[in-house]
Amino acid sequence: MPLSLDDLVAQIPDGCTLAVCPDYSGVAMAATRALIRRGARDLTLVTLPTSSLQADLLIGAGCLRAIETSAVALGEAGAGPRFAAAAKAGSLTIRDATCPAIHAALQASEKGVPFLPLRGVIGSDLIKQRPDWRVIDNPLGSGGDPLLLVPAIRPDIALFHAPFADEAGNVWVGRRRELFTLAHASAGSLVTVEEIRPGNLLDDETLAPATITSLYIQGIAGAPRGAWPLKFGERYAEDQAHLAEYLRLAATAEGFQQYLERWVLGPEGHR
Amino acid sequence: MPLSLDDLVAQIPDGCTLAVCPDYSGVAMAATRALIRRGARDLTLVTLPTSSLQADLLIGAGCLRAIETSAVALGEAGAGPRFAAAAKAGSLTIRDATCPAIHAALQASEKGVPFLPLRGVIGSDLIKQRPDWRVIDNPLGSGGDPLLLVPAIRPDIALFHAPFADEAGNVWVGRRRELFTLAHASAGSLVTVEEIRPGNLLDDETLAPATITSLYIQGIAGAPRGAWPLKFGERYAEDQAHLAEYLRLAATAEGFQQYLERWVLGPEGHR
Amino acid sequence: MSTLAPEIYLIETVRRLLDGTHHVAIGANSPMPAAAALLARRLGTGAARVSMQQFPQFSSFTDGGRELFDLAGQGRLDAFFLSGAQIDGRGNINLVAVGDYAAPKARFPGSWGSAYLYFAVPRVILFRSEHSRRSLVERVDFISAPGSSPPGVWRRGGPVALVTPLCAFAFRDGGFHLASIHPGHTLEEVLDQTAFDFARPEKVPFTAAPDDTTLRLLRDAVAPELAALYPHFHAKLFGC
Amino acid sequence: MSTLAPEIYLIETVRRLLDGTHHVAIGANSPMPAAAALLARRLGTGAARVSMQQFPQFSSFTDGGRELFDLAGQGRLDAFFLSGAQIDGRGNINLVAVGDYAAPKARFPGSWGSAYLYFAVPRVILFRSEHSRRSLVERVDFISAPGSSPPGVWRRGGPVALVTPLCAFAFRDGGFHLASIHPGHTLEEVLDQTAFDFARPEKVPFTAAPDDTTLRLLRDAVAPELAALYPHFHAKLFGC
Repeated sequence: MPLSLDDLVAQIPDGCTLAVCPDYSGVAMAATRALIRRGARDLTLVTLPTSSLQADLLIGAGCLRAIETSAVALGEAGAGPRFAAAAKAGSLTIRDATCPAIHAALQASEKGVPFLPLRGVIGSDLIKQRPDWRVIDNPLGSGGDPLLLVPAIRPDIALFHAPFADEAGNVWVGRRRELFTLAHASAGSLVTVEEIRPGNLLDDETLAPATITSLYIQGIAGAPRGAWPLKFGERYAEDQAHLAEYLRLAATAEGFQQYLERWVLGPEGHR
Repeated sequence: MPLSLDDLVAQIPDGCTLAVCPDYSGVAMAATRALIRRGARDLTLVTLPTSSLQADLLIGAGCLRAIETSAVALGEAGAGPRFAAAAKAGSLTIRDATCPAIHAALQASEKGVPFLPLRGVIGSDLIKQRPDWRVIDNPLGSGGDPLLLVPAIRPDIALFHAPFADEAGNVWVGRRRELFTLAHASAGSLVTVEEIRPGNLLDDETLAPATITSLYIQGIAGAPRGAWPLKFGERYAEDQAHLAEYLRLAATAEGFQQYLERWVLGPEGHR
Repeated sequence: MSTLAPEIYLIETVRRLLDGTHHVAIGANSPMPAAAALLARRLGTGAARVSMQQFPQFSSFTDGGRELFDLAGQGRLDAFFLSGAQIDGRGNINLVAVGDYAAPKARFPGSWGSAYLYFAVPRVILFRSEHSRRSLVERVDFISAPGSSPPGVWRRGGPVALVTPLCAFAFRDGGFHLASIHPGHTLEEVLDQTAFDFARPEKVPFTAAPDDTTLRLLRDAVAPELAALYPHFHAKLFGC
Repeated sequence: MSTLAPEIYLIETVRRLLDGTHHVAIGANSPMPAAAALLARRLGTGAARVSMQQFPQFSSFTDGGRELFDLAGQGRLDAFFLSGAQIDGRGNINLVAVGDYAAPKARFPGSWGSAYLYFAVPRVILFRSEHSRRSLVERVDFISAPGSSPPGVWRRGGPVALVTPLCAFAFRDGGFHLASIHPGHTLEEVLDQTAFDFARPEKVPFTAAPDDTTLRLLRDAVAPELAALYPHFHAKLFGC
């Protein structure tokens, strides 16, 4: 049942909408490097609701046509360097959002409804940049109550990293409940895990409640330390030296190419 | 920290909106008997999304002014007898709904939005009976796409039964995720539990994901076998003989009074 | 063939209605649909995944009571079963009340998830254990869920069939068509006991019995599964 | 009093702004707000519950990334901290870009949850670690979240104050009012480094230092907690 990383990312076709998650949820970095190696193109990346190195790498490597995000940030350093460079060059379609709007858009997809309403946001310039968002007068109000409607986002694929899966294809995600929404909202989910355990997680009433069932899972690959160089829950911390090196190199297009060749395309990329 | 049952239900004031759950979630039956003993009146009961004995008892005992529900059923026997009698007598305001509409109404409250849209339902006579529901033309469609909007329900109190709580006031509910929504959507939650455990459930990364945190919990009472005579997950089955006895007696108003006096108001009610 | 229990014909009828489905969900107190789905799964003809929330070994839901409705909304549920205190000739079902809604002659539990699932699930199979003019009516007193919808209304599915102890109807073009009569029953009986109009072929076939392979699988593989879920139904059907 | 580190004044200022709050949430990389909230909690003046998602011992969220936003929508969050690459005199914040949005001179990470939390949380405290004409501007280039809203727009709260290394502003009637200047700084400095107009009293007070009890609590009780969360900040403030 478990796939190789290459077979896993082969299920992410060029041009598809790919949904990912922030560092705290578990980022499938090893799979992201495999995706760059396979030369993915024209992806639309949706971050629930933000991203860091993963989005920046995919942008720098030219895999993305568009991104919908509430932030692409690397640590305290501010915006991801390739994200900022692409924004300035106008070479990437950026759909700026706000965190709860992306949660709402994926929950709308999870519930099979065309949109979810969201309070706040009225008067933000975000609305001017989002022709797909709609402000209506609250139909259940008594008039003069502007309300934002956020359309559903249905990603083709969700990609994330989790602590473990079982032989039946169920995936335990612990407190990272946003991954349930991500998996439900997406047509299929591809998951890398630290380990694959024997048996069936649903037979354990302590583990079952935090388990995304195989109904939503399209493929699983084992990837020990698969979130490196990012942190993974309480299991491992981020590799601060490596991220500092990334920030140093990715400040320029040439430096980013150097990083890519050494840490993604070269043998070290398979780490 | 744990309260007595009487002190727990003292926090359910006459006239309030009380939200409860189906048998599979864990019904606080011991607390419900205490609530009837304290003579609660004019409650509006919201069931997420259905109920059985709990609603029927509260109706028969005259505690309710109104009920919003998708079904009040007792086993294979059909409608709860006091529910059916009240419907025929017109002595209870019944807001008939459909299961996902009540889920949506409580999720709207959980998210702090005035409504959630719901697919389906168009052409159901439910809509004629629900002036609070609204059908609009999907504002994100291209016209001619009727869509139901279900307004948020914000209960004053949620009441349910759970396997265990900790000394810090956190409550473990396992797979019963609808109880998260119920607790989030309600102003406060009152919970009975089979046992209270030492320590803090949030310190255990295996138990924490299925734990409703104390932020939402207004009061906890210990009530071993607190769902009796209903089933409680895999912990105990329903008391079929008792439920058959209830159905037999509750077929008439006089029989129901007998049941009430013996099994709720009398010493057996404290069981 | 005369030795087959009537339930076997119901099971086989429903089993065939599940051809090509992947995920089938079944509500509480539904032994016959459960048997049909488990049989289809064993045969490999459909229902590769069977969800029955009340049985832990068949409950794959970990996101609470809303997950069934959410996944139906996502298009992840292929078939579901519904019934009605009243079912009418347009496929409308009534789970609420007989008579005036405000002062009903009879009151039933309520509409459950029908008003949503009837739209969201591609293949809804209606099953009614009582075939009478009281249950199969010309027009329901209350529409819990309508059998069909005007163009433009979002609707992924709806009723495909109505199965009763007497016969099986197919549902198409907004109405019922008599598809087969179970052995031991007659067209006259069906006409007599059905208050709604329905179409029928010149010669109505009898409901097909399962073939030997299917029957063997039902007895050898499905019966033991069923015994754990519905002991009474199993005992009645297969002996103790 | 001259021996107090400048950060102590910031902590005390923010601690007072949290008076009477119950639940305070603090984002990543926010040592000063964390110190202020933990101090308020110890003193019993506010912030009885402090949520910091990135620290397990302060993370009471078990419903995923949306729980913070959902509970804010429920009215269960009393105070939050926001900042902006640019903040203008109307309390508008910009976390997106400087210059033209389509071809910006500088691009920042994005608006995060600001466009929602600025409306949903009753008390939002703005904190900007750089007090300059570049950061405190007359008009932001992009409004991630507006400082105030027209009547009728749903809004439970908004900015109550802006705290910088130089001073503290209160926000009311849609604009900033200089509330106090931190010891060691002057009104001239504030006027010189602030590009937006603000109101001020005839005599601007210095920011109050914490009293002895508060200071003792900060050093004895809060400092050890802080050491576990923000070792660098702790070391800078209290020595190793």
